[in-house]
Amino acid sequence: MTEETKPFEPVIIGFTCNWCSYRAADMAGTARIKYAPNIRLIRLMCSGRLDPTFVFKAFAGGADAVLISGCHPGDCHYVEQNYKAMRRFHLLKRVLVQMGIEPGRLKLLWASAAEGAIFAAEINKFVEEVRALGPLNWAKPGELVSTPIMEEVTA
Amino acid sequence: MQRITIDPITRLEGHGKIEIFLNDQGNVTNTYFQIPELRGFERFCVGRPVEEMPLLTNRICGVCPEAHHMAAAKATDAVYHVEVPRTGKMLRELLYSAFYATDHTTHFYALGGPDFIMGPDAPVAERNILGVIHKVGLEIGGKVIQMRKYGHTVVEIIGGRKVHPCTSIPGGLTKGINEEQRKEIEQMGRWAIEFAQFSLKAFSDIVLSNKTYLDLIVGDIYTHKTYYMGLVDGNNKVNFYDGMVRVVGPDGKEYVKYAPKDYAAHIAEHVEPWTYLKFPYLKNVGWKGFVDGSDSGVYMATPLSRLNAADGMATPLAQAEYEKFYSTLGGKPVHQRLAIHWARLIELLYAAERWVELVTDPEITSPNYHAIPTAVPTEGVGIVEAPRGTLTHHYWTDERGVVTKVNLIVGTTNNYAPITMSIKKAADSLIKNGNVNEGLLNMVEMAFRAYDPCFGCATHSLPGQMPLEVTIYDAQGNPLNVLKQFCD
Amino acid sequence: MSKPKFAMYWAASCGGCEIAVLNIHEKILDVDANFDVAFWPVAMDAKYKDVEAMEDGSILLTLWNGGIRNDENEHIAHLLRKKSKILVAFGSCACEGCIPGLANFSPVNEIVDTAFSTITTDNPDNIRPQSSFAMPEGNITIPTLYPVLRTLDQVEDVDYYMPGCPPESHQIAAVIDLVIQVLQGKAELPPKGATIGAGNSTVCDECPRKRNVKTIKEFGRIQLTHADPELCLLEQGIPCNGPATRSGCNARCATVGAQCIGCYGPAEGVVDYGARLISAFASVIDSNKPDEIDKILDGLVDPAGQFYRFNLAGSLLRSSKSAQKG
Amino acid sequence: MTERIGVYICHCGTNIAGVVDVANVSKWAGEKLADQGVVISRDYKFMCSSLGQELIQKDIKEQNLNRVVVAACSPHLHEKTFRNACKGADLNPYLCELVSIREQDSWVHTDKAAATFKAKAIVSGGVSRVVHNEELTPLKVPIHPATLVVGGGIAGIQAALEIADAGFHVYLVEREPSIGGHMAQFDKTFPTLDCSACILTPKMVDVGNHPNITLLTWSEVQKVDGYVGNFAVTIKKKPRYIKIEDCTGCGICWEKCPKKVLDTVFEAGMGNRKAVYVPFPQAVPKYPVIDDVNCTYFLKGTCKACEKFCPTNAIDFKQEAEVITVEVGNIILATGYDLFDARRIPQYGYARFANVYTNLEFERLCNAAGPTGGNIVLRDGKTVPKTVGIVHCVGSRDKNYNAYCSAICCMQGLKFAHLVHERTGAEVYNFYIDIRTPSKGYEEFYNRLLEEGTRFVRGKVAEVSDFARVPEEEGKLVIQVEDTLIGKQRRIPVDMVILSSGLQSRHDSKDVAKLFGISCSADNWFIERHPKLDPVATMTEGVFIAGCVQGPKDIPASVAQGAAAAARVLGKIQQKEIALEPVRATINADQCSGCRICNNMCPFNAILFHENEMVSEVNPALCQGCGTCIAGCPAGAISGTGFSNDQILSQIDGLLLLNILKAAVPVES
Repeated sequence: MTEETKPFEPVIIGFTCNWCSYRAADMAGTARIKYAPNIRLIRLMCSGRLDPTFVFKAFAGGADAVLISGCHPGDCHYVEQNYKAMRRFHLLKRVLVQMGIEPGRLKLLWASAAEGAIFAAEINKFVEEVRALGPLNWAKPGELVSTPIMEEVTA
Repeated sequence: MQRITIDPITRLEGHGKIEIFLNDQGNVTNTYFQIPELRGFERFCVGRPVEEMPLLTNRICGVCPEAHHMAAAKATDAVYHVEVPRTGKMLRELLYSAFYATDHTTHFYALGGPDFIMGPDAPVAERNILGVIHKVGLEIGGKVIQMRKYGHTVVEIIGGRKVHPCTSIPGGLTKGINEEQRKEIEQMGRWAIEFAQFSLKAFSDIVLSNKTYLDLIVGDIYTHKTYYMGLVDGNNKVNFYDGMVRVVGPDGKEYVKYAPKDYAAHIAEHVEPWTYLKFPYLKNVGWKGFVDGSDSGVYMATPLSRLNAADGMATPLAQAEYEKFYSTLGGKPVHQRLAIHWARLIELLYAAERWVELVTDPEITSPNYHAIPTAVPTEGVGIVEAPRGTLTHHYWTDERGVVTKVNLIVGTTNNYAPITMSIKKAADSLIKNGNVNEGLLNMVEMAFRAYDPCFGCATHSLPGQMPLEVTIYDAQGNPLNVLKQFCD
Repeated sequence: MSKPKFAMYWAASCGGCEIAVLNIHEKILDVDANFDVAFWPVAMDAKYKDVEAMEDGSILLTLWNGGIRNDENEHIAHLLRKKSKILVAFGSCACEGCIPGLANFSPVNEIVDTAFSTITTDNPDNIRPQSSFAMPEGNITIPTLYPVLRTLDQVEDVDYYMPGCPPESHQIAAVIDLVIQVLQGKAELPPKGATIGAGNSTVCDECPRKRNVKTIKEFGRIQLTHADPELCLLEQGIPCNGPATRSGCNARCATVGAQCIGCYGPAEGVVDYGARLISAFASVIDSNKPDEIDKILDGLVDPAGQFYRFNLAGSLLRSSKSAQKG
Repeated sequence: MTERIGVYICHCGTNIAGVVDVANVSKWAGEKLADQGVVISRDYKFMCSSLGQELIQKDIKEQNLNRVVVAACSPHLHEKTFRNACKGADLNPYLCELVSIREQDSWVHTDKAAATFKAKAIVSGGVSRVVHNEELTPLKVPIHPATLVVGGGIAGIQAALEIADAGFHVYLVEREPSIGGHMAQFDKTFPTLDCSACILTPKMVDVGNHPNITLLTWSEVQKVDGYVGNFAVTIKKKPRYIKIEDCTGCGICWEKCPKKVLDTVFEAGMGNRKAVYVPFPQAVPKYPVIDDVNCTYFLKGTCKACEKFCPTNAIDFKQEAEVITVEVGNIILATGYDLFDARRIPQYGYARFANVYTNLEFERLCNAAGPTGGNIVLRDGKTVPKTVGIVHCVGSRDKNYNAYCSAICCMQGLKFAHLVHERTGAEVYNFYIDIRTPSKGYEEFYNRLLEEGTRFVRGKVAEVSDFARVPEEEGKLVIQVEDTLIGKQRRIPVDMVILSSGLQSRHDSKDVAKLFGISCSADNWFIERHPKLDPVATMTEGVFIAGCVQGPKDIPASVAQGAAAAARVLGKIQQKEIALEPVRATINADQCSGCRICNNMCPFNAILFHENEMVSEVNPALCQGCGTCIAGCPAGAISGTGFSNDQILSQIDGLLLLNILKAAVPVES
């Protein structure tokens, strides 16, 4: 295992909405705007579909951070559902802190279908912020043992 | 050196064990009674809204959740500096009295009583509720079940649930009772009084009239001249729900009387590295180890302690029994542990009388059962008498009423030292030059039962009530005998 | 022929589950009539060795209550699994950790430290209990606490779950009836892994309170509110866990004016109980302005405690990972 | 396991293969994901090419695959392509998952190792997800041929006529006693200056007589149930107190009615009407309305003059409101605008100085059918103004009121200037910020005005006062303004001031939007589906908008939108049925506790609550599939097709399968 010698590369799971932020990612692509490879996106129809379970699942599965992203307030394809995502985000953050997960590991990003460049820039910024936080440390405060997924892969 | 492991709960039951060490002559040098677990309420209650404490601390013990519910509720009242309206107080105490009657009944008939009714020498198999039924008559069984049912019904009506009541909140309760419910509760209460009198009669017929049993009670094995603690009302009468904490010395004279909020000035808890449970003692007397006498801070908190610590009972019938109790046993204080059983029955009667007294108060059905707190929450202590001893809850909160610190001194804990002493004494007197007297088992068992220790409570950390199983191994590790007890 | 064997055991629990079983009163006789009680510490005398001696699978039904707090609890869980055909996680502790599971918020050493440094603790040498301690007379030992409290199914394979703190007596009676009917061939056992003795909706389903479309402008505290006895508590801003909590208790607490605290755990198929409440509460907050939303959320003084009161040991983030599947 | 999954990695020429080691990814997926059901994993130059698609179809048949994952470009580009390919091989299209390793990987990353590693994660995510995909079929719903048009202004009239002429039924709802809207109040229309009434009235009459139009004036929509193709609309017909079947509209009743009432609606407060009235002579329908708030009989219980004199006994004081329900397939909202209330800008003196007028007041003032018969005079009713000031952008282009441009004020101001000049010869000042004359013939009209000698002062008027500093200001209204062209403060005394009050959304537009399940912009104009490409549709299927309800516009634009909306509706009607994406939420009634948390979570009114069963239900045709209620249901009783919890949670697992090697380098395999 040479992991120890490698620099820490955060793994980030990003949830995007079908209409704005996912298209922003597409836009970044078609415009060939480069950004850090640490993020892996999941497409939802709307940021309102974001169930906190998904965020917990990502952290529990070994993600170092989670990005939630949707249409700008007022531009939601489904009228106002991104506001619900926003409300959940605010409560979610508070719970994560109580669970011993730094608030900096959860980010909410509004991106319109046209904002590929902004999307890319924000991801780069986020990756650096998470890199600075270091790996999600399960030792505090729960002292929970390490994730089983490791065996799955090495096996 | 020989070692006897009295493993009250084998690895299987796993809730505590006793180690007895003998010297080369085969006489007892030391005994250890260990409590093996910690759940950590003091830690994880921090950060919770204080109004949840009566619900969270319920889960310390499923045998007497009512006690924790009440102590917690009173602590939260204090935290909010709110005065519970009269009706609110009465409803809580009514629930509590019914619970007391139930709990004492269970203990006397299922656990403690058999020792006397059947006699200590009766085979273990017969020393149980069934044995009692056979001896006293079938209807007694029905009565006991009836009593338990009634008690649970009252708890359910006022507390909302049979186990883990949920209605007490800072400032009172979430609901009151209506006339219909009041009638039902009154009728059950009147029945409870008769039942209590019946029980006392049975006790005096079968036990007091029997010289052997009486000698057993007053015998020296079970005597410790310790301090005694109990909650008393304005007239220094026994009270379970409210009042001042009064401590009398081995001489029976008042040693100190303090308001719940001052408990920390008087109580400290000694720590031993070989158990998870702490040993409370009187701070200003000091910890002198597992010894009795007026120089040792060890005190007891049981029905007997409450009677010793008070000047009498607040209800007429119970008061009469109280006087009979002391005249029979030769005045205050009574140091003999087995007298706890009798004291328990006197409390049963008081609880039933108080039950009726409260439920017949014209204000009991008033809608004025809750006062909305207006002061900024800070810190508060709540003390009630749990059946197994004085129960103290102490919370600190921030200005939002979120708990920042918790201290709990739970019923049975008070008696951890005395129990340990009783074990040692029983061992001392019955293990001579390496010969383990068979009687040891019964004696230890009876000592335990007298205290009715509930280790679910005891450590607010231990799982469940403890099935006290004592196994004595000889030097080769072969089990000699087995005995057990549990508290509900 | 001999009757099938029944067992009940407590681990890290308060004993309330045992009381709940005793509270089925005369029904307990049915148990006696249809089962041999092979092992039930609270009710009768049987020993570890007796159970070890039984052949595997010889106990038909074991009701297990209590979480797994130390090595001893786990040891017995494995033993009883081996000996039992049907192992039921009985009560909130066994199913999801219950209140003791809140300990999973903090490292175990913090828990011990707190207990041994309270204001009344006289502990000048800052002593901590040792799982093995050398006394002049010899070594004496006590079990070792685990870093986290685990649910039964995090250490052993569980056949059925029976939620509740404690399970309601009428539900216990119903389950006993079911098992007896199965024995008499009059009924089928539910599929493995099923939750028994509970509904598959949530508490609101049984709650008598009136309810409307929900919007929350402010969260309140039950002791500080003049709560309308007829109206849904959550609509009055009082954080009630009823909407996310499995039905089966007849909405006891809400019926007597107290908010549901969630002892029956998550509804059928829910992955993370707390997540359901986070999402539901947040969704009905009546504001689209970040700072106003935060102001409203300030009224919820202990979100994690509120949402995971009984379920922390079963949550995605605070359950024991080594036991967590996928 | 029963899954037989095929994985297809696209090179996209060098677009993907240039950065991602596609062969490696394909090999890895075939080996490492076999335990998840991957039975074949290929890479190919262009998966989207017909050859590529045939490759997939061949495998589906020969390997009898029951799931397909394609790793290529964005689903927004080729999801349909590959789904159809699967369909072609008799595999339900929704069992195919397209994951993007181009837009989200090869095109945005340079480090080949990292990109290849990420591609594996993405593929792995797709595989874990597709296992939980379900067979789906699009929902088809029939379209009811009738249409509801709300608002009887020019936009609504136009829309109604277009559809009715095409042979389909229209219900036209108008809350005033007559259709016509604002246009009916105008005198002339810019830039052609033809008489507003002359071009509008014929259309109104057509509407009144059209066999395919049910005209419901003095009526309001109360409730809208249903969804595209099948709306049930509840309409309240307010009592007219006139038996229209008997009324001939002869006019005797309003002649005889003793009660004069100030007409603040049609006459904009410039004139009176009777308690029983038609708003204006050419009103459609011709039947009057008894205004029960002012009618003496309703106030005192006596009078009944109208009843006495009515030759056909058409008066009925007992008449009550009637509620009817109509079924329609589509809805067009053309509810127009409100005028900005000039009182909000006190320094302009409206309602303080008699001779400060709003644009609408002035329209009536110079209208031949208006209170002065078209004579432009001061409030005293005789004095003809010698100088008139027209203030533009009142309440528009002003962050204190409405930031937007009201679009019509410039041309309207020019029109007024022309009319004043023409009829009184008075000297006219236009105070403007910018003159905007974008449409056909507008600039020419502006030039014409310049030639007519109208004065233009470029500057925002600071104040209108009656405080005279110099003798010639005595008895005049003084307009204080900075002339930004000469950079000077100026005080211009005038006899009359006309305020070009801007347009703003109807005071109740938010409620109307909620009623019809559509959304409003920050200024409460209704939001169109797309500002350029879909200007008259809304996010709600089957609900269209036309005219000023969508934003300020002039008559030609409103008419155009009315016609456009009609065209869209006709298109739908001709389709007879409409297919909806099967991404939908459904509530498990057993598990639903009726807590009602989801009830206000749906902006499309797709969630209804059954009071007696105490459960909520999702209407699949109304549901747009956003999934917000699924995420919000505390009981986990709501599930969603297409984006189910299982699909997403598994995809998370899949994406993190490799998380052990957090360093973004490839796994050697």
